[in-house]
Amino acid sequence: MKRKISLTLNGKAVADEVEPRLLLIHYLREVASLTGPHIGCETSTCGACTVLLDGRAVKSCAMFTVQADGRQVLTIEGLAPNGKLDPLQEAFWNEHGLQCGFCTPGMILTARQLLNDNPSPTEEEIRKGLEGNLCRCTGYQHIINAVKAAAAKQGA
Amino acid sequence: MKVSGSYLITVAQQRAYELLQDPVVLGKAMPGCDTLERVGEHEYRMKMKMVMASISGLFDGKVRIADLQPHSSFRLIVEGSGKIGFMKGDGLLHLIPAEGGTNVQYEGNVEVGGTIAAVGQRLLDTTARMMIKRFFEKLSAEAAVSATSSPAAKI
Amino acid sequence: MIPQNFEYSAPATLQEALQLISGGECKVMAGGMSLIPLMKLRLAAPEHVVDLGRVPGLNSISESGGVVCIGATATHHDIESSPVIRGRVPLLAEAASHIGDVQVRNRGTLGGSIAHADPAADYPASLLALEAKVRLVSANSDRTVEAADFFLDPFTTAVESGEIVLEVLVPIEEPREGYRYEKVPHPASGFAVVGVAARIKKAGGKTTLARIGVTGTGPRAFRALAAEKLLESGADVATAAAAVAEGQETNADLYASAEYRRHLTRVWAARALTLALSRAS
Amino acid sequence: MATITSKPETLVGKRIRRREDPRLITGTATYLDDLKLPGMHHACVVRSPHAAARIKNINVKPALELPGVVAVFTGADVKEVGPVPCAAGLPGLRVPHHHILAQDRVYLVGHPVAVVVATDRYIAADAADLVEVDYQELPAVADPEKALAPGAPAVHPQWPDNVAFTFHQEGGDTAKAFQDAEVVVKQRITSQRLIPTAMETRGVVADWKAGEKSMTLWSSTQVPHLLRTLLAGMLGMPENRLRVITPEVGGAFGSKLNVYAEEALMAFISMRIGKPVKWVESRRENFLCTIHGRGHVDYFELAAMRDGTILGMKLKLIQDLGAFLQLLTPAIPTLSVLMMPGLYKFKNISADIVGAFTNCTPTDAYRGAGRPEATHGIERMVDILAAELKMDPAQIRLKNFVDNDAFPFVTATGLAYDSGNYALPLNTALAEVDYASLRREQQQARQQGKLMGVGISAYGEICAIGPSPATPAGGWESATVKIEPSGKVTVLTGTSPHGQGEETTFAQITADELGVDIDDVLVIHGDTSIVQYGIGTFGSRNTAIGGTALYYALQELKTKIKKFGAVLLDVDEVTLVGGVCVDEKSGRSVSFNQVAAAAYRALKLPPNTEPGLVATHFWEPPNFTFPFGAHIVVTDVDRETGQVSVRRYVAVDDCGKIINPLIVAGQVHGGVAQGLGQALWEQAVYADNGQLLSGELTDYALPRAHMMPWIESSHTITPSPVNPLGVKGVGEAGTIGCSPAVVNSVVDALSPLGVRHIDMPLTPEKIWKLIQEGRA
Repeated sequence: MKRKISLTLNGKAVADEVEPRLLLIHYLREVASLTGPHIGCETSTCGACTVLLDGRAVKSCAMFTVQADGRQVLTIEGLAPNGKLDPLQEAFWNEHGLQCGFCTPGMILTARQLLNDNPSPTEEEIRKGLEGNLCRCTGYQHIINAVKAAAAKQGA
Repeated sequence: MKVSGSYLITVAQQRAYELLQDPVVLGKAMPGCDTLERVGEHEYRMKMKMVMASISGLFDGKVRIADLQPHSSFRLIVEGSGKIGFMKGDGLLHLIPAEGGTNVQYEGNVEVGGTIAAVGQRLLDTTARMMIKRFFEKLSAEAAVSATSSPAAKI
Repeated sequence: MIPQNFEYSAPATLQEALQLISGGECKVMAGGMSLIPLMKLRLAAPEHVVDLGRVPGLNSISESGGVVCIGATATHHDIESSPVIRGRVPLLAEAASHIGDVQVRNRGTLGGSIAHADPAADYPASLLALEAKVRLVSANSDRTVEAADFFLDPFTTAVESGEIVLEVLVPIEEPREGYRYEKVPHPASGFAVVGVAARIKKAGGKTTLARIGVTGTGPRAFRALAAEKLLESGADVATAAAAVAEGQETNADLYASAEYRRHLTRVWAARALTLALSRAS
Repeated sequence: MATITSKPETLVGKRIRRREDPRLITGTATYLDDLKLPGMHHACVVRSPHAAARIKNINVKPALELPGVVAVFTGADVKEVGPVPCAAGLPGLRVPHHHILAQDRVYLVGHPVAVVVATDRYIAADAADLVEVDYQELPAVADPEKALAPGAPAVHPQWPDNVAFTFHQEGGDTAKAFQDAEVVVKQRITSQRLIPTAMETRGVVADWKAGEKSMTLWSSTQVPHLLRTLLAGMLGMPENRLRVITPEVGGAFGSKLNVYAEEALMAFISMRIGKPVKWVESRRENFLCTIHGRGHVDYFELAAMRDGTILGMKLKLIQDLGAFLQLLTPAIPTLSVLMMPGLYKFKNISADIVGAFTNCTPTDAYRGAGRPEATHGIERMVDILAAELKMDPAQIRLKNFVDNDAFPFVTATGLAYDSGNYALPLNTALAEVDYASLRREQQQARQQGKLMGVGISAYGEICAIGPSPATPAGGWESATVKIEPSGKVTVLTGTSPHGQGEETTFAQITADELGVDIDDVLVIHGDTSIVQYGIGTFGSRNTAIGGTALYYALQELKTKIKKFGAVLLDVDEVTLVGGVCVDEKSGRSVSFNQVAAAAYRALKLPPNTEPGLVATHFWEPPNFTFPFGAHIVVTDVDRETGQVSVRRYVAVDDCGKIINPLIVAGQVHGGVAQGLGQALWEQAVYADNGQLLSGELTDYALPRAHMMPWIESSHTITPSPVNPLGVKGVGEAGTIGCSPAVVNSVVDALSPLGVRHIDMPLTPEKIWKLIQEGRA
């Protein structure tokens, strides 16, 4: 039986009827037609589907849409409203923090929470903070540079 | 995956041997066994519902007893398959008279396949051992019941 | 990967939740970090999911009468960052910070984790070392179980049909206690290959109390009682550590054989105890 | 007309941030699963849980009865579709018929047995669960050496020995080398099976338009044109009516350099149901049904003199092929054999390959494809020899390197190494780590009972794959450059980049050559209806071959631009500087945009010149390129637990000229991560019954941020003479250089305990056991 849900998605109120089993990632991708959050695994190990739920990083493939009822969801599409890039997006670009780009939206959103919690993390803290996001292309080094650069820019 | 171990059942060797081959007792002792129905000499069809915390699955399987050496040893082959995968246990059981009953020594192989094999690797060994333990605990309990209900079977 | 369909209830009160689950055939969900991946793989296919995530107050963390009460739906993140827990039972905050990853800690809950009872989960070691209690309630019962009596077998706990974990009660650590949770994480899953939680009280240079909880090593988390006694009777760390896994059934998987796991347990117990001892004053 | 004298800044060689990134960092890029077509259906594949079984019966009725299910197909329905192709040919190769759906038998776990098509992906998944397949299990074999042993279960009943092929290669006089040798060292070395694990799994969307008798197929592939040709053959469809589009591809590493059953299946289904259909691989399917890499058991023998001079090498290579031959499966170990000499000048080599069938996922090209296995072997053997002779591992390498004046150097396996200065990166790396003081530190550490290791690998590789005679499907590459009337430039490349950054590097090259603003250049790839035929992206070939094709197309255009410029200025000859045609005598000039407009307006054409500014070039490389480098790794091993920690990682790579240092660094880092993954963590583990036990990301450990060391990466630059850009290729260098350096380092750490070799991955337990044995 479908259930009514309403949530704030990238700053806008949305309401839908969904099957309880509809995963949040599928809601975002199929119902809300977003392309930022990606699906990389089924065991909630890769982090490609990471979105911010009430400001905190969560894996949207390990959540039912009904669990997000009444809450705020931010995807990468909502990070740069009006086209103004978040310092992290800018830094990932400048520092070549991505190659194929598939993990990037999730990586940036996890890094967003990291910088919100800890505005000037050490390299070790960045590595630990990103342990829930797999990247198979970059070896993470340019990602770490990007997070450091974004932290520096935010602090400036 | 190799499994081996031993378990003490509080009945004499002959009785233990009979219990282990009694379909009613086996049906009660097999973890998750719903029905056990005879389809041939020492061969049974089994329906199981495995439930372990959140994990659950229905299995359709077979139980077979072979290489009978009354009352000292036999082979027990248990197979089951369902949507979440399949499993096969093949073990040799030795019944050795011991203080207070019969020591059942087992040695065998457990194979699994399908989703349970691919995602449960970390837990296969632990789970297989738990299932075997539960089997013997139930069997022991059955032995105790049968020992009290049937005077002839007492040691 | 797509779960099978199910009926979903999100009760708004505890009473409503308990009524719902008193019927039996349903699965209680908190954060869903254990359950949802299993449902996606169709290893779990509950017909009815009762989501405790909307029961108000079920995630509260408070302190009274020498005990910290942690509601079942407090997340790992709540626990690692709670001033009450960091101040009063820092061992538990330390354990929580080792669980999964940032995203998992944001969603996963204490109650969900312990009810799932993965033999390699992080909490049980600390809860055993802290001599915590688990409060279980149903529509018509309310009981408290020692952590040591809670974890029974892999994925098997003292929670009975119709019951839920309501809260975990943790006696406050004394400020002078030393504590440490050490863990060997599996490189892929992050679960504890071995996890050792140690808690030490010292007086006059002597160890007056030692509590050691171990996870990952065996089919269920356990307290290393023999090792605790050894320490309390003046044995050195190496001797106590060597006794931690003694007599315990040991797990084996692709990553670590039973023999290596026993060895790791000894090594990491020694490391946890050494640090706990150095923190105790 | 304006006069311009200033020389424009060149972009080649500069850290230019990537032009592909804006769409990727904002989540607006379109990967395969982002595609939505009107009326699109979803397919879910039913797969075998058994590694070997006879299919007794399939009951699709319960699935068909589920509302929303439109069709279920089984092997019987797709018999006419051609087999999944293997493009590699070897003498006597046994190629099993690889149906796109199992017929009466399954050969591996994950073998597709049926496909369910539904209106929605949730319903398709539900229905797949309802398909009942009755199997009779058969014995399976999952290990290549066991498969070759007498009495092993036959993977394919018609070939009971499980041998797909044997292959021998010899150069020089190996028998004499081994006779003359003062010392011979032997070692069995494995390169374990790996799972490529691109973050985006594979996926296909097929859209058949019956009225137009044409098919559009989107696939997450590295080779759109090859896929089109082969798929058209499988489906019996005219190639020009099949359009293959590669959307954004989320990583591949060789695993998408293939033609897979699902690509033909979706095309077939779309034709049958008359609707577009989508299939997206789950991660579990990705582990089972997308190719694996490596899977070698190698028996090496190295012959040398006591002074460390290497004389010759023998190799018996057993390649685990899996159950079927995918596109290049049998060719991969032949690449290993080609690379056997490494960077060394010895000229006597003998190698035997046996390709063994197993009831496992097929192996094929995974980052490095045969070269990491070879490099791992030779670099381990050199260390084993050094240990045997008590020589320094750096010295023994320096002694045996091909001399700088010997290029082009022809190896015993018939390769002609293009250019090199092999001592340079090694000496640079040695200086960087301060090798002498590291060794002193190691001595002190050992005295304190600590296990510290220093490992070196000096690797060479074969890039720019490759000259057509050496590749199964043509090795050239193509480029078209179109200058529009407004002066905007469009580059169509036959390569199919998916993270390597050619939209940027090709724009840099174009902007420099034409003297235009980089923002005026657009690079397009991956659509067979738009882009001229191309080969694709693999084997570190994009820049060296695709970039060279582009370079020559640009030269043709420059000539034409100058002709138009001369006509416009009414002179015989002009120079093209910074996008401006200049008459050197008068100083008068005409801008790029004016030339472009004139070329299309065509009021006045230069003699023998057509209107328009478009040039296409297909470039056939005369040779491979041969990058090289040296990696040095310092490790500490925890004596109590066997845990390895990498303290320093120094990589000095020489990939010829560098177009974009930022991108090259990224390639090295990523390559090292995959090499380190193999060295320390990754391993596809099969049970004896053919079940993949490392079947999900919860068991198969990929490097995560906190597991990686800081990589100190630098470069020496030895241009390649093979192409005018002087580039060699860098996509695989990090992976190839890494694993032997790590293993050499850990073996070095454990050498006081008598350890000589350890097979990968270097798991803590394995090392702990060696420490225990060493103590005993």
